[in-house]
Amino acid sequence: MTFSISKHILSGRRGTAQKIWFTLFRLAAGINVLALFAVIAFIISKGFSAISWEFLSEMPRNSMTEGGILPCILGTVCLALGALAVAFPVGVGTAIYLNEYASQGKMVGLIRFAISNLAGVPSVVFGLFGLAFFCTVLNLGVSLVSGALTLGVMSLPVIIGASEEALKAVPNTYREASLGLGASKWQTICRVVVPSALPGILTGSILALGRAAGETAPIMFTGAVFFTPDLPSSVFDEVMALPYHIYVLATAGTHIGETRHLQYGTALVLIALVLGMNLFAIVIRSRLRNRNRV
Amino acid sequence: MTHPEATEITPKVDLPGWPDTKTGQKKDTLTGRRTAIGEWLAESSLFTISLISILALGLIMLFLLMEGAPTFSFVSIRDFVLGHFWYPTDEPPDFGILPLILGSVSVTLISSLIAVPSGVMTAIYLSEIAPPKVAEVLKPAIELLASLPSVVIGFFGMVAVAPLMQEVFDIPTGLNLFTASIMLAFMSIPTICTISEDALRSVPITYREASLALGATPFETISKVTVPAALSGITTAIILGMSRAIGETMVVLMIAGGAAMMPESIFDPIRPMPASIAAEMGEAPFRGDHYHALFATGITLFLFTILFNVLAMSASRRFRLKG
Amino acid sequence: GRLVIKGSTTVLPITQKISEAYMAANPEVKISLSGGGSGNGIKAVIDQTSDIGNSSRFIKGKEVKLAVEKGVLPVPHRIALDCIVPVAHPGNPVTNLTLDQLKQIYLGKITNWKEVGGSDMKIVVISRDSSSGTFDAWKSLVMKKERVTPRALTQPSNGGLVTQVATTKGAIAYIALGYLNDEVKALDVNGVKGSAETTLNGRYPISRPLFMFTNGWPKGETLSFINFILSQKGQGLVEEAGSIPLY
Amino acid sequence: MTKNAENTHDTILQTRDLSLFYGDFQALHEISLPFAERQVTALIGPSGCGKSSFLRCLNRMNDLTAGTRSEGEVVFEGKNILEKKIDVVSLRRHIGMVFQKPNPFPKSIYDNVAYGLVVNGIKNRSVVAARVEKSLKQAALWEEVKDRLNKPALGLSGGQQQRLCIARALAVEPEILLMDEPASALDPIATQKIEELVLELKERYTIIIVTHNMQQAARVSDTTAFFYMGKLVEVGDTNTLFTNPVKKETEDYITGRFG
Amino acid sequence: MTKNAENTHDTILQTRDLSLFYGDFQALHEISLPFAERQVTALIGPSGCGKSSFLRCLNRMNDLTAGTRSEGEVVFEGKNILEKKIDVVSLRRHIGMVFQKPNPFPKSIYDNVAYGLVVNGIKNRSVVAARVEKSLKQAALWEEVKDRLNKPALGLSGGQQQRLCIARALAVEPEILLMDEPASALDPIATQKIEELVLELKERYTIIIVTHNMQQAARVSDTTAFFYMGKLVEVGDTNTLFTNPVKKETEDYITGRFG
Ligand SMILES: Nc1ncnc2c1ncn2[C@@H]1O[C@H](COP(=O)(O)OP(=O)(O)OP(=O)(O)O)[C@@H](O)[C@H]1O
Ligand SMILES: Nc1ncnc2c1ncn2[C@@H]1O[C@H](COP(=O)(O)OP(=O)(O)OP(=O)(O)O)[C@@H](O)[C@H]1O
Ligand SMILES: [Mg+2]
Ligand SMILES: [Mg+2]
Ligand SMILES: O=P([O-])([O-])[O-]
Repeated sequence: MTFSISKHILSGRRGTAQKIWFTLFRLAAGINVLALFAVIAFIISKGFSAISWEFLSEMPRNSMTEGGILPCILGTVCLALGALAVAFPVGVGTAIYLNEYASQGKMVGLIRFAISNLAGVPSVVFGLFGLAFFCTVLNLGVSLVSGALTLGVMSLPVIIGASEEALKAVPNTYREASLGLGASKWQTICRVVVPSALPGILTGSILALGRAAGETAPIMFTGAVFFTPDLPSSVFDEVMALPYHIYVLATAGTHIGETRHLQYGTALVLIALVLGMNLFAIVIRSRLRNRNRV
Repeated sequence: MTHPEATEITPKVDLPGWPDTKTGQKKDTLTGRRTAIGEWLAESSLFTISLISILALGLIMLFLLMEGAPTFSFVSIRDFVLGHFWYPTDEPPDFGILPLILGSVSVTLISSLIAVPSGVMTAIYLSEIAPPKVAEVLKPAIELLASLPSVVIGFFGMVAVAPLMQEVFDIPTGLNLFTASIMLAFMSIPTICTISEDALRSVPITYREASLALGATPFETISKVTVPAALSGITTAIILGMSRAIGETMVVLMIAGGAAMMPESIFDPIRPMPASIAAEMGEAPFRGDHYHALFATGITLFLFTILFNVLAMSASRRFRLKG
Repeated sequence: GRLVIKGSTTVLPITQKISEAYMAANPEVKISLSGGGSGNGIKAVIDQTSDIGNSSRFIKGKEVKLAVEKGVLPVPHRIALDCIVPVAHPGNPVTNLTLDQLKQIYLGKITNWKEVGGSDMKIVVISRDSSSGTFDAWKSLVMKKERVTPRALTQPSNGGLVTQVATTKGAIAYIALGYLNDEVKALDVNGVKGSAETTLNGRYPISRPLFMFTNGWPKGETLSFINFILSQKGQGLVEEAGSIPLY
Repeated sequence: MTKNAENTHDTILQTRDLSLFYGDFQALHEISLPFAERQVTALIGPSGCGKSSFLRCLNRMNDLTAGTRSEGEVVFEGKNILEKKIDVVSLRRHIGMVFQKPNPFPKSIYDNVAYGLVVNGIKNRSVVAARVEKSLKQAALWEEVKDRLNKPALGLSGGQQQRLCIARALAVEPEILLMDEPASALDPIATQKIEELVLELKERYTIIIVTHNMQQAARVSDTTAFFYMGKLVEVGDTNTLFTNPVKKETEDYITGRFG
Repeated sequence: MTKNAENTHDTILQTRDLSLFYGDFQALHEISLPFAERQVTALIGPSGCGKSSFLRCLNRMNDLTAGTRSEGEVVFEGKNILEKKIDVVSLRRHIGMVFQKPNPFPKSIYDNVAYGLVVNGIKNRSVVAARVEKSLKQAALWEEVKDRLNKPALGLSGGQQQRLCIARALAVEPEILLMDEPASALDPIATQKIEELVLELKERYTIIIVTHNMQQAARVSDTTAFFYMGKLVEVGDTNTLFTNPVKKETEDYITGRFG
């Protein structure tokens, strides 16, 4: 049932108090939404002119003051997909274990504690960890894998959370019906529970993908470089990435003033990529949800 | 759960694949044992997978510690945490991160002053007041706000908000604590708003109905019944929002000004811990003093977020018990 | 072949120009470039994460020690000269500062432009991150080893300084000669204008050489790249990039 | 248990051709039903027939459900309370409600009962305390809770919680009390207590009660209305309706042929 | 409707001193109840008396609820199925279950019915198809759905969904069918269909049905067991129990004095 009190009519002093407060509530919501549109509109209006086929498909030229950002786009896509490849199986597996097999117990408590703390670890600390562990101890160096692994660990709690929520939303009656028919637990999970939860799991994963694509701090010391003349050809290559590119162009470039339009353009591409993934997630969610409806 | 030594029960009805009841011959290949082993395998591999989270957190702590601990061989913990000067590359260097800690704390507090009312009020609007159609549009918008990459917010703050602040407040520079706090607030508002909204929505409708049926106005219902009942969730939301703010890097790196000083006014430039780590890690030679000191700063930052997280967990537990 | 070059933002414009020319002449060579400051360049050589580390300062004793511990022998190559120019907002009437005034400003003792003959306006002191070689040179040549005030805003690059000064009325900063443009106003030091000429004749007080560091004596591609910079053509490109050629 | 013919009592509340829509779905079809003052009216009918929907029209609780629309009139004190200009907040002070599941607030017992008074602006502490005590006594709960008024209400048993909810509703002194299956979630003993309470309360209040338990309807009500598929099929004196139903559907339902 | 005395049929399933605990709370107290083969046994009693809990012991569905613990025995085919070593997966193939709310999977109609066969390893398509058709016919649903077998099951009406769930349960050919208030969420016509189905199915299956509708129990069952507060108060031939209850509680309940 949807609940709404928007139809109320009130008089008197209590009515006035309510009017004032409700106006404040509306204002707060309005400001936040406005902030979103301000950022997007600003970036679009400033960055739109920089966007061209050339910008999207070419390498940077002339000290990165001309040309395109193809390597950054590819680098970001590779980093995000790599992160997903790491986090998806682990995340979904963990969520299934937590939701379907064990909901109590010391070990489970510890796992949950770890996940919720992992979710709170600052992105720059993930960067430090990636540098110390993946780059140094595992000797992967500053590379696509190191960056993707770092982002993957960072995305883990997001995917676990989303998957667990999706699994929780599967009505218990499905499980009971399946088990009541003589299906084993694992069969029930594979054939009934996970398929029903799939829209939620996929949505969560795409959102995590979008988040990984937009992160800067974790890849700063682990995977991203300022400029490389190649497109990434192996997972041990360093890559350029959109978020880091924006950062360096805006703060550490040689010609910050002259390259503003490139900065706006890159920001626009990054926003389009991330928001596009979000929209895609929303579309998938409603598609898959409706698939089994009439 | 199936027991490994499960016995079978012979069915009485004929079905292809089932044991033949007339002849009494067993055709059932689905022995309990095989299923049981498969089930055991599935469960234990999932269990193993779920240990990865513990492993990850453990490794993070281990490596922070391993790389950070050597710091205290050349500077005492006291001097590190309470030292007033951060000159990591001077000869002799000074590794005092108090200004960085104060930078982090002040930017987190001020951004919370903005984000908490704004986020909670937005949550109240979305869950209690907005017509469902409006809420359906606004909710994804707030979620999109959360998905804006921090570097874009930082960039926007740097090129659009900081100059504006400089004009409006007639201050020497727009890169300061205040501007950073505002932009940081927009990073934590979605966290605060969505978790608070969930908490408000999970307050049973029956509470609201009971209150309204007693002649309370919608606002009284919100302030006296709904919000108190959701307090645990809202508190958790606020703490997690602050945790998000203290750990956020790009925004403070790009707009806080980067001065490692004790902030005295909200228009002072600051250098919060994440900004310092991000800015200096690139130059710090591997396993040099500076490198270790930056990891030790990472430990400090990590401890702050763990503290927030534990607070959030205990808040949600405590209030739930009371409720 | 592949070359990885990191470090000084002062050397960055030069390296970019040189690299493009070099890659045009040797299409099979790929050069990857990043900035970050001199500290990053020297660190990259010590950690062996790059072939060449750019630096706008000489290597420090501590760094040499660290390098030797790791079995690295950093070899400096002087590739150009540079002078550091104090800059202010174009609207600022001040045109000249003495070395001592600069020092007092960066110590945080002088805080208003009117104390140095300007209008009544707070001085916004902008400095570089500690990784900067320019910062290092500034510290020894202007600050005489005293510390820059912690109140100073910091920027990670020469480019960052230019943008900040261009948009901040009360700002003062110091940048490499190659970054000078009309968005900012160069200030004379002790009455001398920073330029190639005043640097070469020694009258300008804040100048320094620029280096590329390699691990051991360069070989192969690295060697031919450094040779290219030191060639006539290379030094021409140094001049084009706004820095001061060695000859 | 006295059962008077309906017409000896004044009509306090009356619906006229009341229809209710959830979006496109019509849940109630032109229902005209008068309610006699200080009498108990029971609404019965199979699940989904619209009993709750109808009840919730009477104090405009349906306003809270998005997408509802009503037609017709509900007349109370000479006014059509479905009109927009009606102040629903004060309306609900006159027409109280008790819900199917006990729903005390997560506050103390005292605060629960005092809530309606406090929001209605009664600040004088002793007045509030007196009213709380009176309401709890009316709801036959005082003896059980008087020593633990500051304890959380959620610590009470289900039956006590429901009586607390009744006390809470009584505290604001409504004229009419709407009850939606108030005993269906309770055990037999608690149910009996609630039924006794209803019979006591009708001395002072007009009560409209929804129930799925026909024996309960027979026991507590003076008038019974039978709903089926959103329509009012039959209404009449309780004794007559149960012994001599006019309509086939009514008979089928009360003899348990469906539902 | 034939109603035979219980002892003319073999006992297929039997509980002995069965107790059930949810954590510290004892939901069932030493219940001993035999079930006759190819007969319908109805379990009645007020809300919360333990009917569902009892039913769910019979195919170990309670295993799924954390914190449950049982004592006593449930004997099926000479074995105590509460023992740890019993393979619950194969047990549940023999003792099927239909739930209160229709709960088809979000799959096609065909896939729903075929599900039990597929998870039990029957791969031969034509065998599966034949079983699906047979089960749907047994559940009196075939005519209504034969042209839309590949449509989502969630597109069916509530009553059709419930018959689909019955067909799904029948497909694996259980010997016993447990039904927990299978018609309580349905309208009168759908309810009637389910009742007719139950009477037909008892030709081949043993049926244990929980219901809160006493008339329903009277209509469909041969034996009725009355539960109250976790205890089995009385069990007997349905006709006898409804006309001549031995215990006071039973009489109070069936005459509607509470519940
Ligand atoms: N919020 C809603 N939106 C759409 N339809 C609704 C809503 N609430 C109720 N209905 C429908 O209106 C009809 C009447 O519902 P109502 O709850 O009034 O029945 P009821 O007689 O109280 O049933 P019960 O005995 O189960 O409480 C039902 O068909 C129901 O599905
Ligand atoms: N998961 C559970 N945990 C704790 N107690 C439970 C649980 N499930 C049921 N109970 C309790 O066990 C008792 C019996 O519940 P059960 O659901 O078996 O009753 P029922 O007769 O089926 O009632 P209804 O007619 O409402 O379905 C109740 O007191 C109930 O509160
Ligand atoms: Mg109802
Ligand atoms: Mg039940
Ligand atoms: O970037 P720097 O040349 O100042 O090190």
